[in-house]
Amino acid sequence: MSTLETNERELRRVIGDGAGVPDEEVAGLTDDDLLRLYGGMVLMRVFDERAVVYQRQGRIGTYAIYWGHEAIQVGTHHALDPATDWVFPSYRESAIGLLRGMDPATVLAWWRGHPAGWWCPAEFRLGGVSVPIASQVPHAVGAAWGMKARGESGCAVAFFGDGATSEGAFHEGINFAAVMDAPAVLMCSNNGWAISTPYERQSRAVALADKAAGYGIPGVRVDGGDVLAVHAAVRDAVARARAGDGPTLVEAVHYRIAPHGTADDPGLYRDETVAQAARANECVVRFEGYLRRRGLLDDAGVEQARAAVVERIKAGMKEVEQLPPPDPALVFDTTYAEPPADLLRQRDEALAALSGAVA
Amino acid sequence: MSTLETNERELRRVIGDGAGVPDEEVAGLTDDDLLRLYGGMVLMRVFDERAVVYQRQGRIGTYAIYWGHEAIQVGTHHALDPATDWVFPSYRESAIGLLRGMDPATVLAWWRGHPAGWWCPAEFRLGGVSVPIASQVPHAVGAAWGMKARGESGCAVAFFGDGATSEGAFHEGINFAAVMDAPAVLMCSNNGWAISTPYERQSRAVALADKAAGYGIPGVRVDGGDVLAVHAAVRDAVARARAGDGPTLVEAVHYRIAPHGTADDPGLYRDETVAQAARANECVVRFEGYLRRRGLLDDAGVEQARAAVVERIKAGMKEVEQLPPPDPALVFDTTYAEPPADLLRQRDEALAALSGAVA
Amino acid sequence: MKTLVEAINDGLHAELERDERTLVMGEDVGRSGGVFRVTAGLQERFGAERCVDTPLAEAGLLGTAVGLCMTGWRPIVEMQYDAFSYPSLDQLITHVGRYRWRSGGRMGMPLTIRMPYGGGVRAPELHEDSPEAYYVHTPGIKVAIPSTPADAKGLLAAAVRDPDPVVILEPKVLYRADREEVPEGDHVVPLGQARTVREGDDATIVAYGAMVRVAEAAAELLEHEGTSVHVLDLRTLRPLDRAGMLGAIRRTGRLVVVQEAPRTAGFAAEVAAIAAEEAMLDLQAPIERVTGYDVAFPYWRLEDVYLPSSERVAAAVRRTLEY
Amino acid sequence: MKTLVEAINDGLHAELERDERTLVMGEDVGRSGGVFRVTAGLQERFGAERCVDTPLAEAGLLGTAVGLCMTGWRPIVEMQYDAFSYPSLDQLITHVGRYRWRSGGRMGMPLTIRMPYGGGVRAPELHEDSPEAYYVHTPGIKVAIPSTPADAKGLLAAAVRDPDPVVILEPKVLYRADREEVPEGDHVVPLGQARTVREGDDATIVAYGAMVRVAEAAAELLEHEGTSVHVLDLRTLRPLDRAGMLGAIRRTGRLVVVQEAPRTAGFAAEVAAIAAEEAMLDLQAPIERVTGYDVAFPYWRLEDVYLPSSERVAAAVRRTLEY
Ligand SMILES: Cc1ncc(C[n+]2csc(CCOP(=O)(O)OP(=O)(O)O)c2C)c(N)n1
Ligand SMILES: Cc1ncc(C[n+]2csc(CCOP(=O)(O)OP(=O)(O)O)c2C)c(N)n1
Ligand SMILES: [Mg+2]
Ligand SMILES: [Mg+2]
Repeated sequence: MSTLETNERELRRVIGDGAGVPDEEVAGLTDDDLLRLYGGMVLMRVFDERAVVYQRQGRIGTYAIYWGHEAIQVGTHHALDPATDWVFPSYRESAIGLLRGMDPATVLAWWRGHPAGWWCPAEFRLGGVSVPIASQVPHAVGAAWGMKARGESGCAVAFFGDGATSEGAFHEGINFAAVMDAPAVLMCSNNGWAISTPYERQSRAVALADKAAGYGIPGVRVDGGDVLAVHAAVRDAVARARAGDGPTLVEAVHYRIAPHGTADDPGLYRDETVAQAARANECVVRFEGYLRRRGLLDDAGVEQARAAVVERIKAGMKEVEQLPPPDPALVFDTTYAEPPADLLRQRDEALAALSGAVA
Repeated sequence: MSTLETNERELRRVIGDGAGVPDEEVAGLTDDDLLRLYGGMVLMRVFDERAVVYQRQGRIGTYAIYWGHEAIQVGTHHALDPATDWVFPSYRESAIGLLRGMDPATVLAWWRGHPAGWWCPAEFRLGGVSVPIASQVPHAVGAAWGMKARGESGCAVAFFGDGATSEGAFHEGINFAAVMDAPAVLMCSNNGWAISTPYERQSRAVALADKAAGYGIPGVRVDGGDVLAVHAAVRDAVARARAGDGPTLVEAVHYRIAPHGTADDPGLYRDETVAQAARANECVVRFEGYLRRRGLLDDAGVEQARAAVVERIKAGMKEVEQLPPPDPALVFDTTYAEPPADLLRQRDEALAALSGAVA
Repeated sequence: MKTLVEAINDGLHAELERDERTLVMGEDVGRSGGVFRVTAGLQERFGAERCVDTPLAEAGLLGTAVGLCMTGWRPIVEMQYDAFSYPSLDQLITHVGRYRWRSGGRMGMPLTIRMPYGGGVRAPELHEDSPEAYYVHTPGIKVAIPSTPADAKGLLAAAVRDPDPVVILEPKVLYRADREEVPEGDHVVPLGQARTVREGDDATIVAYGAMVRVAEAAAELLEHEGTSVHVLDLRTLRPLDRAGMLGAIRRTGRLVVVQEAPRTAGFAAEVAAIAAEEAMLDLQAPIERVTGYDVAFPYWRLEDVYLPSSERVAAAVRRTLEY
Repeated sequence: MKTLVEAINDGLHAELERDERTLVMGEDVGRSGGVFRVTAGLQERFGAERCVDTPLAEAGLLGTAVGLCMTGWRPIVEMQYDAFSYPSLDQLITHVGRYRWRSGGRMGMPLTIRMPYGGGVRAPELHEDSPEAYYVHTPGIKVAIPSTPADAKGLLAAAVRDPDPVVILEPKVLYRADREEVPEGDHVVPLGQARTVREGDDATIVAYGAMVRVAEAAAELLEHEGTSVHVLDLRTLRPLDRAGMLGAIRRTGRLVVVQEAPRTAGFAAEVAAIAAEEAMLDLQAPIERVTGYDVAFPYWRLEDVYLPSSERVAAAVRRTLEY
């Protein structure tokens, strides 16, 4: 049975533990590539750290922490060509646009509930932050199908979690991908939890990758805390997609070391010692160890990497705070290309009522 | 990979071809059991034949033909205990109630659009005819879960087609079954077509049974034209369910030898010679061959079996035609236990408007 | 002379011809040409890439259409029947109607969702629903409901060319009801323009879809009684021709609104509310709604009890006159 | 003294205590006690079989609840948020609302669906929707919307004990807004009885849910201007307290209806339509609707532009008075 096989199959892994488990290499990745990956990891990490601080300070609203999910996002990003490939994030990947050059202020504005947090998906080939679980999966599949149907070389990646695999939207989307032979990568971040719901209440499958056979597509499992393993797996999946061989389901297995979000208290539903243990071995630390062992990084390098980004993010937060209150007209002018007459009446009614003043 | 395995795995089969392929036996089935199974096959077959005639005669409306699907329904039925087990049919199994003692008039009334076609699921432990594809799958799972939670021994079977496996409702239902460890049997009638949509446009999976591993449950494939193979497979699945081992996905593989329904013209979308070939070997003929080879059936027996039921069904049709026009009040009195005041007003309004007369 | 089905089929050919970014997708729309033959001939003419038979999954259909829009396509999605569009409501409400807003007005969803709509066809349950209220209440969505072959072609053209998502509900009881002149070639009926079906001075009936025929029949009944009834076909519920509608209401001061869907919070309530907000002084009698009832659509032997009839509509008009 | 959340939690304990056929099911309702802690303590008290953490699938949740009803259970289903109930609309419309009808009135669906509802909480998108129109337009469904802790407990009891499916929309902005006396033990508020919030003679405001507080605030503003406003809380949209509502409208002859949901074909339209049908002669001014607008619910920095405010409601009342 495939379940057993999958179960016995080791998670794909590249980074060793500095002791018994040896470091391996990803063919074709230069030292510069490795440092670029590291730069991405630090950028994402620092943003997440700052965002949590800003939430505590009341400068943004509730926030979905992605501490420990950086390897999945950065490893995937570096396997894509931003000039041709689409990314469809869930709220967990709200800041992945930073890797494509999006201004931190945009992401912070989103979490601050400010229209400056709007972006056009076409600009960065980046779907909007998808809040309804799994609903972005069919979007990625449609985008992949659409590019293929026009003879373009691009592919599309959907990010979603273990909980998302229970939703019909995941199932319908991945099945469309298989049947349409769409150049899509279905990236499942299996962090073991859906808010308070543990994996066992979500699925009885030995591995989520076992679902792939049911759609007639390849399914692979990687260590989600190993940026190089994620990168290699996605690179292969992207190559298959571009070669016209269709979609791949990638299950990145790790553990949610943080609360679900800033409003969540894991103490209510799980034994936090497990998370504490996992934190000691979280993905940025692991990758730093790898780079240090290769002589590509030292304490100074770590400091520099952080310093290089922390100011940008602080500046972004200030930028957002200095924005004037948003124009109330935006409420009415963004839902349709041309607001229907009735909506224009509502607009006038509202703007009159407000006489300009909005908290 | 499981796909290959599944692919190589022969469909479970019991009935031979009277030539090279030998007949086998299902342990525990007596000659009486075999004849009871045959009686069920004939009952279902004759009803279907008559229903098609009645549709042509305009005595019922459009009708979903199940010619060739009798083995799946009868084989499954005989593996269940009507006193404890629930069945959730799709429109394709609209007449499966006959096997549980439902009056043919009830089923004919349903297709005639007459309220006499209403039944209470509790009466025969039989869900209503489910029209929205796959929507009955979670119902069966909930019923199975509900019985288990109360410590009852019953299980529940959901019938659905190959097309239904593309729907989110199938996925969410089967996953609930697995996670809740529900005593459910998911019976997929894979007849190769969803109206005009062939299997290849529905799924890329080598076998639909391959989906089971993705839910961490057993998946089995049987020859859907072999009533004994279906019976044996479902009997095993039911035993697992009763033993507390959870749900099973059964894929019954056959070919839709009839049009989708009386309004469908397969000539528009498929090569009918394939269907013609399959008809020569349809499930009732195959089972008759098996029984004849065992000396349990002869021409007279076939005639008797048909004669035993055909009059019942004809009587049912007459019964329905003799029903008085349905009471308009039924439109208002069946939606709520106690119609809200507004609905009672609508009722009075309507009955006044009609002054009793309805076409 | 074309039936409503032929007119839509003609319109689909025209739109696929006109804009290569369009594609038709749905269950059984390709090889077989659709269960009502609305898409017949498209796959032969434009290929399987532009008339796509999809898996059986409505949320998947609409969800992938969102991605197709992002990559430059203008999908025309068929839902096989009214009630089978419900699994796609989540994608409709959370994404199709919201993506332009979510992108600050920049990423439109130029897709069209069309489906056979409504009752009167003697079909099994869930083949005769009227879901327009779910659609028109949803921000970001436009809703068109043709009542004639020519309008069916013209509204389809407007919908397919519209930069925003449009749901077209096609009264299936009218699919082959009769033939009428349909303009050849390019024919666009702009969204948001009601159609005066007949002029009258004593009372106004506002209707849409199959109910327009019922309203006309009622008007004819009443004509024999010497009552002159004004009949307005809204044609689109959003954008709504509010001025045209209020004009028709003020003209007679008596309003009967007809809707096949269940009554509570249906579109007839919106029409009545607008009249009560803006034409109150012009109204000389209470507003009357003639609608389907707040029940599941009946088994078809009883559907005539449920469906608004010309008699029910005529009686409502008489009540407004005798008031 | 309890908050609305505590009152519902109390009510859930009482109902699970009272009837062993009840069970609570939903995402995160068990171990963690729910994202709003509404189900806190239930799993400890009644076990994991009667307070069930389910997989993340709303259609699966409601679909399995249908099967649970058939085997004698009375499920209380939590949808984690208003907008996350949309994937379950298909099961709601095609089965939950139709099964009693489909069984000739014999197989009821005695289930309760409860969810946090509405805006004003400064949350990310799709956490502040007001979907009541989708629910109340659906035949077979009842809809209750409490505006106070006591009503929240009482309506929950009525819903859980009702033989038919009831959707309870819990205004999340009021979850912890303030504490009030909530009757201990058995407390039932029958469905279909509106509540007079304050008596007045000059104009009537009809509201429900969080809008009741807005209506009260408006009434207080107007009181300082010497205007006496009657405020009615509908409490349930179906069954509707039509007589109570018409009485409140006739009492003053001036009607303002407040609804947070988008305007078009919302429940305020139904209220206005009923008034226009039955209280026309009593109305001394055009009806006013104060509602959310026909747009996606805004990012929260702008939500106050969208949400009906006491000022907007007061202005509408003034318009009806100055008419
Ligand atoms: C359709 C829908 N239902 C419920 C929710 C509420 N919710 C937000 S996050 C979450 C858990 C998601 O878990 P998972 O898919 O594993 O992703 P993770 O948060 O672990 O990254 C839930 C239930 C939602 N956003 N959408
Ligand atoms: C949700 C939904 N979508 C579409 C339909 C229309 N429809 C009726 S039967 C059918 C094909 C079903 O195929 P399959 O599941 O293979 O079952 P079969 O008819 O072959 O037994 C379709 C698309 C429906 N009934 N429900
Ligand atoms: Mg997770
Ligand atoms: Mg099939």
